[in-house]
Amino acid sequence: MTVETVTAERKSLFTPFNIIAAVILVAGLVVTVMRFTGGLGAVTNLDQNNPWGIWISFDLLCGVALAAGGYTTSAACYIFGLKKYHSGVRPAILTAFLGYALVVFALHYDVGRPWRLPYPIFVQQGTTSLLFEVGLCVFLYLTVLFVEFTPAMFEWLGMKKIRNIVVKGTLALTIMGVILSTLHQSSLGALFSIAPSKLHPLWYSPYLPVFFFVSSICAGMSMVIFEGTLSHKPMHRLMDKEYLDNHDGLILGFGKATSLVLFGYFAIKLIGLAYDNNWHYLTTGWGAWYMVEMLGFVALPSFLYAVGVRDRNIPLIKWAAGLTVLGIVVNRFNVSLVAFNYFLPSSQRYFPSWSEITISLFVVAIGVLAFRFITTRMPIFHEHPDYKDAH
Amino acid sequence: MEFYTLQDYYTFTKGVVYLIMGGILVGATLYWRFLMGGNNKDD
Amino acid sequence: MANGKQLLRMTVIVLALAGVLGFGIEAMGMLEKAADNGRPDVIMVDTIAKIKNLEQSAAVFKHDAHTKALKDQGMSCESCHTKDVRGEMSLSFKGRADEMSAGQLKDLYHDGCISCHVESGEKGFKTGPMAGECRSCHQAAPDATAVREKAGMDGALHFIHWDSKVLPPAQGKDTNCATCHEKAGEEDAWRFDPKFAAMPVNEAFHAKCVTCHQSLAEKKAERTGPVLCADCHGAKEIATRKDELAKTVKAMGGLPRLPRKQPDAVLLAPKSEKPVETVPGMAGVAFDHKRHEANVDNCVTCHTKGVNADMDKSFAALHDTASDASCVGCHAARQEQPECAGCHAQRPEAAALNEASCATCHNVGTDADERRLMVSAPKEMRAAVAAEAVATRSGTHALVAVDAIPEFVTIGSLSKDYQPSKMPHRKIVMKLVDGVKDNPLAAAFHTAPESLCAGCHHNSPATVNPPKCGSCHTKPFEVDGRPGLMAAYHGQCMTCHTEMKLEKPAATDCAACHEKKAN
Amino acid sequence: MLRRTFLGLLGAAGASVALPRSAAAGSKKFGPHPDTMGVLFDATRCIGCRKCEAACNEVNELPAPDRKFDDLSVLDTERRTDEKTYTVVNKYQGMNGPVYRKAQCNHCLEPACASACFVRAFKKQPNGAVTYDASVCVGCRYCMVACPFSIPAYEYGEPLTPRVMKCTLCAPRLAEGKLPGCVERCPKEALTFGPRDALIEIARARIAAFPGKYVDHIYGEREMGGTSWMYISGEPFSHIGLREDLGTASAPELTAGALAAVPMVVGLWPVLLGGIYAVSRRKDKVANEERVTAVKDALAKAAAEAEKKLHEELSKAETAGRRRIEVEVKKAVEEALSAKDEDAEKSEEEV
Repeated sequence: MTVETVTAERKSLFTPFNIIAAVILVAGLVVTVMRFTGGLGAVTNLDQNNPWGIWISFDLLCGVALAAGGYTTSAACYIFGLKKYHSGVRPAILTAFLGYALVVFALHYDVGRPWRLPYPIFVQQGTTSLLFEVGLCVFLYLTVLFVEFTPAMFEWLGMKKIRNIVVKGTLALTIMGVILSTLHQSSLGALFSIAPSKLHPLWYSPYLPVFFFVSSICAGMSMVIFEGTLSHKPMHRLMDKEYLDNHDGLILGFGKATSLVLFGYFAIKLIGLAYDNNWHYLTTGWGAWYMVEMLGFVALPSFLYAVGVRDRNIPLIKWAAGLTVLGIVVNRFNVSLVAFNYFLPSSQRYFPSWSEITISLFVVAIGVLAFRFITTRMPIFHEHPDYKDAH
Repeated sequence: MEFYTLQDYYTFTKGVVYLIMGGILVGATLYWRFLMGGNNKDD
Repeated sequence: MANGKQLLRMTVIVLALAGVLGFGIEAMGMLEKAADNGRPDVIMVDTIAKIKNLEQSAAVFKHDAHTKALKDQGMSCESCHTKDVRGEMSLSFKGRADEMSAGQLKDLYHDGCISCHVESGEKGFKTGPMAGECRSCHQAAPDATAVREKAGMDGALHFIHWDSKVLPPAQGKDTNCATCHEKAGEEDAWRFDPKFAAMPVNEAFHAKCVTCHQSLAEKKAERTGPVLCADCHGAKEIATRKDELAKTVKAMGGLPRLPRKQPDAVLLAPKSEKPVETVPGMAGVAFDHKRHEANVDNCVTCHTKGVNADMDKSFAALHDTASDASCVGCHAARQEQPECAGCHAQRPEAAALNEASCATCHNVGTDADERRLMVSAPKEMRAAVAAEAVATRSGTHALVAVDAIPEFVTIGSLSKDYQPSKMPHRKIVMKLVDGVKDNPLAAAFHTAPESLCAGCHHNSPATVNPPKCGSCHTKPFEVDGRPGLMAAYHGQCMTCHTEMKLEKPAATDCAACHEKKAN
Repeated sequence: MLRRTFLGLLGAAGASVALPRSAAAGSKKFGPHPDTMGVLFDATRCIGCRKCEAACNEVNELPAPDRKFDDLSVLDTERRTDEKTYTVVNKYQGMNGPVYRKAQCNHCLEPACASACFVRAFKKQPNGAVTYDASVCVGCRYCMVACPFSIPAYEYGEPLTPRVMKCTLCAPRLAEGKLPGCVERCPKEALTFGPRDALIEIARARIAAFPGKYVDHIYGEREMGGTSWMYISGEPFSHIGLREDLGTASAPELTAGALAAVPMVVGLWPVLLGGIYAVSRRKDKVANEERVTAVKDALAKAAAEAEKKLHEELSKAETAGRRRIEVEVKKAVEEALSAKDEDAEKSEEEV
């Protein structure tokens, strides 16, 4: 199968996809050079009031949230014993691994001295910082994800023994993954709990960590559905019968679960609103935007999921997944950019520069390319013939 | 040990707690194996 | 259930709407604020609100607009307000009675307003809303809001009333007080007259003033007062009136005293019918009533409860620094005017109430026996004693001889980056003198000729040879609250300049006082 | 089930976030170090001469400004601290003319930057200064996000060695027994340097001496848990660019709840998830066993039924066979009896 794929690639080297990817990569490399010669000031619109831009909002916050599919899927399969989702685990783990790897990669652009990224863990530990917690968890979780991903690699490389050793640790790895994810997903929200005066009260809440964690579950599962849909077309030939047979079942099951979790998310957001008595803000412009987020990107997809599951309407579920993913992006942007520094005059607010967007696209493009590289070579969407029924 | 800021106090206590957390993860794995590894066919 | 495509379309629509709402709402917020033009004549008609919840928002009624329209259309106040048997105009809307149901009130206003609008419309005039145009009157967000200043009967306004020939003296009297104050000698009968007892004060005033002004206008009297809301309650109108009256008063050479037989001087000291054995602890105060009359807006500035009510003569009431109605409070307020504030604002020890200042007022009856006798002395004697004490006050400020004031003082003890400052000392003192020399209050309180010196040379006995500043202001940046020498000089000069509203030199214009050293 | 359990537990963790606000950490209190120094800024004294800015620039050897320090037109636009300026004076329109306010690091008693820093680059020193150590700084700029006063600035122009820049309270000068540069240069002693406790006393005394001149509040006495740099003013503080909505909870208190939930997750999640795993496996096993038994039962039942049926069939067949035989026998017997009746009767009895 591998051989076939490679020849197919060679035939169509100048596909629109490849051309766009190439353009983004070249532009990204140019900006990279600018970043590391001219400093952050040369390529970003960041300033003294707005120290975090889209590299944090999109690449870090959204990246981590959307990579939550890894722990949700593996937990569902290995801990809750929902074996029918087994075929969805590997793509989800791979997406998560690439997602986190790219988060770390993107951080090299954003932090001032990227080679010091290990400092918080190995040199001087700022244990009171939520960022320390995030950093430690991301570091550990990236390792866990890598180990979880290795069986596919070892199967591809034909290293049976080591593959079997790793597979034995699946349960421990999965539990580890859930713990670490719980911690850093919620801590990303808690990052902002230190700045109640800077974040608009509608988005600031002592429950921020809970909001981030619960919404990451929605994001992860929706991303599994959404990403499955995206990869379905170009990767169809790589998918084996088991994957395809189970795919609709997975979508229905995940759709149902996501609908329920979104409902819960909506409920706790409502509680947060009541807890801080922020009702009066709802009539302001900020309130309108908050309602758009809550109704358009939480309540609506929850309902669409429910309808889709009841009617076994797979396309509707896929749309709902897309909407949820967009909603999580909107939420992370709201917390970290839109409602952050809300009191500043518009002239002092941040808007990303082209080069910042370029780097974000660059990172995404690398992710897509790596995903394609790996899925076309390793047993991700299909089971390795040697390990049939191995679960 | 005397602390003059909450910050220093937390740095110390959190440091200890982080070490304990590492211990818990290792300990939980070992204990799980001990618990599940018995001869109880009843499971 | 519904199929996917329909739901998708709905989603798109909802999202689009939400988006438009989100971004448009701020513009909408601004729209709400736009119509905030305060008018003194806006009356929100919400009479029914006292009986039950309103179905509609209160009706916005612009009284002056109606008064003018009626005048233009040759109609009178009687279109809306009836006159009673005495010929006095009722202030409530024609036909209104106390015991009316909500429905009756609604009909009364609707019929009254709309029929009139229709009639004047038929006559070809620009008219108001008709039946069916509910929102034109019942506005949830009123296009105009009520902003009313207090009408304020000040001394000058009072004067043009009691001095007016249009209002003749009452029979057998010299004054026309009775025109308004129905019981002569009880001038604030306003509030105590049973006729007005049940009325809120503002209605009582309207019933008195507006009906009188209106009747005078109808009688085509030589002169009358305003009937439009804005003329008494509009900020602009009040300012214009005050300006004009001030000119008149100035032309007359000051406001004449009110012909009310009030005393010229009063002895503020304990009083008793019977002779007392114990000696009161504090010397009495000779109060120059006449002078104070000229310095306040009207009698109730001090007689807050009305001129016939007993005044609160407690220590606390008369020495309350925070109250404009107390002696000390009012004097303290005078210290805020620029001529005084230069010294007083930065010296807490020069604040109105300090131990040294007691004797400035409390100086009648320094002899204990005299004080004891005064307690039971007849009113006339007390007034005479007070008048005598008042008469001894010079009213002009005692000053140090100009020659004794050093002309220049060179401050150079700490010059480092700058040349020594050659301070025009005499010029500065003379500026202070200018501010106080005609001020009887200052004259009374600045007891010694050197008092003015203490404005700067504080914390030492007032003398023409004060100690050097550096003898107290030694080390800079000490935490005992006493500034170092440089900060003391800068603080003294700059604060005084700011408080006296002297714009030059600017506090940051260093070279204006001391040139920068060239190097 | 999984999610709801998560929600429940995390909800409990979240609720604890709101609890530890008043007391610092449980019953423990951490006052400022007795040697904590500070500066009191008196807005009624400041004249906006920018001498403090000049002094700061000099003693910290910062780059020369774009416009000279004696150019006071700079004050017309509001500025903030940046990587070349540790302190700025801003002009505000007060009720009676302009009012000036100096901005710089407030040297919080519980610094948000220190609380936020994941390499402990910031440290509240016993003498009150919040110092920064560039040798460990990664450049994540979380300190800038965390600072409620928006003070730390970043060298965005430095490609490889950017630092976070902020006022140091002139910690090196304090060590030499000197005053902070800005304080020393203030011509009006609008700045007073001293032990923080003493500064609060001074501020109280000034407010008491001139009740009409000052707003009765010392900004920084309690804001964000208290700061070393404090302000008194004749204008409401929000009019001179100081936010009055910061609250009194210090940064470590704000994050304490979220941080406290971390070890709980580590402690309980393995138990919870392991439990769920065990339960779901046991369920599977039970279900499996039940299935096996059911199949066995079904098989047994089927077998039994088949046997029964067979048996019935057999017996039926037997009866039928027997009957047929009987019939045959009868026939034969009848045939025989027709010949010999008595013999036939005997033979029947024998059967």
